[in-house]
Amino acid sequence: MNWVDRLFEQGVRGVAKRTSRRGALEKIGMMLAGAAATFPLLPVARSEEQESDAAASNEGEESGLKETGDPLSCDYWRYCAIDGFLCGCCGGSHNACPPGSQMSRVTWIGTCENPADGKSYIISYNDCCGKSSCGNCLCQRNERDRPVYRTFSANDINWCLDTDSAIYHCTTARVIGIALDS
Amino acid sequence: MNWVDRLFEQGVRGVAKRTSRRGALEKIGMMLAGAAATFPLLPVARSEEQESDAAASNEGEESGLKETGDPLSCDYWRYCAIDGFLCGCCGGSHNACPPGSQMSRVTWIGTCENPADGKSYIISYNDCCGKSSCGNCLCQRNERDRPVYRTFSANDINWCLDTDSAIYHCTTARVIGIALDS
Amino acid sequence: MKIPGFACKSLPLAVALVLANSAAAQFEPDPLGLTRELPAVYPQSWIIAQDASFFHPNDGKFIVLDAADDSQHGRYKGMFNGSFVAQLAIAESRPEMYVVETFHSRGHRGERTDVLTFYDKRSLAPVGEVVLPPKRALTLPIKFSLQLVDEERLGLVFNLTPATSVSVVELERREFLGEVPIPGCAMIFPTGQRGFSSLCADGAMLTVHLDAQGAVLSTERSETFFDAQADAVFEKPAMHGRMAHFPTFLGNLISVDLSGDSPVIASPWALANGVEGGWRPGGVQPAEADSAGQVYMLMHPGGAEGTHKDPGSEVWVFDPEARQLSARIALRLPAISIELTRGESPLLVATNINLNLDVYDAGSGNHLRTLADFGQETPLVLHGAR
Amino acid sequence: MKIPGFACKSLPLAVALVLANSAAAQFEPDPLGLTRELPAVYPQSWIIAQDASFFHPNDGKFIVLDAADDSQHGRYKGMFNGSFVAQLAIAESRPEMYVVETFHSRGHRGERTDVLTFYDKRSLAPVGEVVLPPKRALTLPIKFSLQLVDEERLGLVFNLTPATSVSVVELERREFLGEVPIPGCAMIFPTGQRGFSSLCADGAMLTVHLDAQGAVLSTERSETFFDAQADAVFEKPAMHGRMAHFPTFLGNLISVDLSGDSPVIASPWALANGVEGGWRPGGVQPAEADSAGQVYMLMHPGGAEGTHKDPGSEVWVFDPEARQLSARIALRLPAISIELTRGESPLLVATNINLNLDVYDAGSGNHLRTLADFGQETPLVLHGAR
Repeated sequence: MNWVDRLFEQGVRGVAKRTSRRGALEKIGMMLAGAAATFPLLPVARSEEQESDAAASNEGEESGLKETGDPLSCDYWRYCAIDGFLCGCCGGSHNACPPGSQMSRVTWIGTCENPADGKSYIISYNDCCGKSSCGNCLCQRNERDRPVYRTFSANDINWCLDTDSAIYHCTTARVIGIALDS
Repeated sequence: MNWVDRLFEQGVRGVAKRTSRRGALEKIGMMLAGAAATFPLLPVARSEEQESDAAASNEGEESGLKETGDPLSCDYWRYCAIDGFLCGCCGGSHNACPPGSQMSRVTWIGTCENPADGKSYIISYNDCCGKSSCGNCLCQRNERDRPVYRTFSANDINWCLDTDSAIYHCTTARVIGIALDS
Repeated sequence: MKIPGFACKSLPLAVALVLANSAAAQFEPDPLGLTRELPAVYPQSWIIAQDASFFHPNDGKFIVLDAADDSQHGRYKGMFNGSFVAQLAIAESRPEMYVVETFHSRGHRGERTDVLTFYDKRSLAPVGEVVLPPKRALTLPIKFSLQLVDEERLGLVFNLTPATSVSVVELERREFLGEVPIPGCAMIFPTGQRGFSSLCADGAMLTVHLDAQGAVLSTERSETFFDAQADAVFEKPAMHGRMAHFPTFLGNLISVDLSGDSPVIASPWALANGVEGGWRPGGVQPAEADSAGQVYMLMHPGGAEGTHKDPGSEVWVFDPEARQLSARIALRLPAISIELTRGESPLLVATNINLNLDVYDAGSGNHLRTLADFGQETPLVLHGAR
Repeated sequence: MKIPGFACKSLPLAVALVLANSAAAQFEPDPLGLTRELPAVYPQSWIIAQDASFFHPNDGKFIVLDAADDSQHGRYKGMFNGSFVAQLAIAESRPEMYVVETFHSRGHRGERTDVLTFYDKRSLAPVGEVVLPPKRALTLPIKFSLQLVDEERLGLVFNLTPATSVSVVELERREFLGEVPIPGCAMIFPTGQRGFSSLCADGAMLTVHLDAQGAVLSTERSETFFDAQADAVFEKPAMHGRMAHFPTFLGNLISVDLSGDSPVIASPWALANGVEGGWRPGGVQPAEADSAGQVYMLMHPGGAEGTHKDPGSEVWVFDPEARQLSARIALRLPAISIELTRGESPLLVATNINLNLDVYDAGSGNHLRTLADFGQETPLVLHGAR
């Protein structure tokens, strides 16, 4: 069990508690170690991908990817290296920003194994920016997180860098490719 | 017992608890009803009183006023109509601002009975301004508080109005006269 | 100041992996840049919780919630900020909301700027702003500090310096028009076509009518109808259309019809007439009306001087025309603020003393659910969305 | 836009009462405008808790506390703000502190401005500022994002856009001097007289020396001395003078002497050599040194990939010269950050998982007190005051 979970088990801070069996972490206290949500460098993403104009449509349901698990739970496979508020708890989804926030296009990427097919996928953790902390479903998983000098894999950095505002709101987890070593 | 006290008795929010027998209210939740600290109009105060240059000196100890009670407790007699964070818990005192904050000179006044001599005194509740909420010892007592149209006795108003910044930090309670009707 | 000999360091290996594989992938990568939108007209069950964030007031929030949704994430629709005890007004005739807020150039210090910010209901994004004189009243949230008149063409902002006045904003052209002094009076209660009334310290009501450019056409002062010392009226009436129902500290109700040019002030009547226990209204937002005109009031027993902000343990429902108590709802937890959702079967939403929102069926009084953990700090006031 | 016929309303009656009586009063009214001050040099037992206010980050706070004071109010000395994950540096040679912080013209939107703010230790008031390129690294608090060199004449600010560089500020004239790129490297570890070193992604250390105007005099790259993939060094060494003790994820310690022009990098040694249980360092601020040069480290058992930010259940004390574990302190509650106060009998202060501060006697390991309820939200990093 993660220490963040233990913190909540102890119930030491009244407002900080699990709110459902989803295990989505809620509110205060859990960002104790790491948290600004954020993620290493993939400037390439900006040019390689088409930006969608569609709002709240085509959020990955028909992508052909085998899926399992709950995108509103910190346990969800795509979040293996996330550190921030889950956008799905903030009016967005695991791959869409909440209304009025702006998605960063330069991002950090992680590599997570999809239990549905046993393959490892490249995940782009795009921050949503321009509103203050969503405050819901803080999720921190430090697998393969590295210090800030390893910029492209440090989850202590706020990646609201190419957005109109530097203020961090929440984080998405977009599948953008298959990892070679899977 | 005040409802704010009841809230803490219930211990409903973990971070919101009494921390000592002083009964000084701590942290979140207690400003539920009313709180911005502040108080009706005494523009006259600006011209009638000398501003002291002394810092942290002559904080009333030798004023000749008979005193009783604890200025760090919400029960303290001068706070009969206060609504805000007690400056004594914020690095100041009941009549001095914390370091780096600025005292408002236009203030609201209350009338409180001093149990040490049974007389009623006029209290000037000067806000200290220019830093964000102190967050300690929130104290709300609504005796003779009136709605905002009764500006000079409404404790929902922030009186950081003649200060360099409008941001409220904490509140003092200065004795400035004896009430005629006492 | 270049350092000679420094080349661009290698990109992370993972990037190379992505590029090498995405073409061959058996699936579509997730699209980039998706942002959710909301409907232009909010469903009847939605509310907006105004979180003044009293411990971090530069980071106030307006949180859009569906009070009818049992799912923790499903009920959270979005959020927009409001800086330093902001106030909110929601238009009905266009998909806009207005936030009056205060900034300093260096967060908590430096130059003060007051702004009326325009939000699009669909995008929850700021779509415009009007800079105001830096005079807006900095108080705990009171709905009647920001109101819309003239079929939502004019926005009115209550100022307190401590001199009181009203700033007038043209909402379609997004333009500051001017300032109307209201000495000795406070708050904004829309009146007639293009006017407003204010409550005055001497127990009278001041009514001001404007022209389309925001200039004063006429002013009128009512007879004194209450005594602020002996039995103050709350500056927070339950509004049903242009009918304002003002509770008083001692537990009377004074209904004022503001539909015409001059307020028509009815005689007071006692809310708790015939009920034992010293029940009085109280709280931060103690009174609201539903779409049918029923008045809901947070009530606490044992009322005395200074209890007018105590949380209510019950909500009493009144028929203001019949001057009758029609129902009493025992709350699950005492509450400091209430709101009703729109429509024929309204929900009663109450900010309880844990600073969570309890949702009741307004008709039966049954507790339906509690909205907790939605990122709030101090959600002091609730707004029925529309 | 004057309303004709409006006279200035009467002053409140109470004011008249005050004026009538103050002359006849048997006591001196409380003076107006008193503001407390702090000493120019802070006592050894004081610390500054850096509250990033992660849930309301525009309202970050630096809270000055006396860790030796058992009284709730007596220990709270004052507070100054830091906007959006600010960083702090404290001068020793003059009574100043420096905060690098970020503002937007409309709170959470609008133009971004990065500023180095100068605070007077005595008044806790801002006494100056230098506007910086809006590039400073926005990360969770790391002490080595803002450092002082050249006998505290130059302030260095770590930038990340994501390209990395260092902004140079002259602190006496309060002037921005320029920017030094450090591609592929990060953080600022003061080196020699007027230089700094950074850790690089490839496992080397970059050292840059400046002239008095902040221009680059020389740069030097060390041999690769660690593998960021296999056993990364924390970018948060325990500093004792110019000696930097870097823990690694797997539990080694690498000491680097930065007193000369070139870093002298010692060989790594295993912290938990001979101790069962898979103990590793971890936390937000896992390692600090006391005035005597002893190194304190937050340690957790059962270390594995991804546990490097887990709270520590013990603090281990090392003699880095002898390369020996000299004591183990079992914490009352697991902690995420530690700091030592100055002097011969230091206090060990630890941010525990309740986000309160536990104070221990660093020598005996005895728990002395807990600092709770000091207005904090997320006090992630602690600074020994001076």
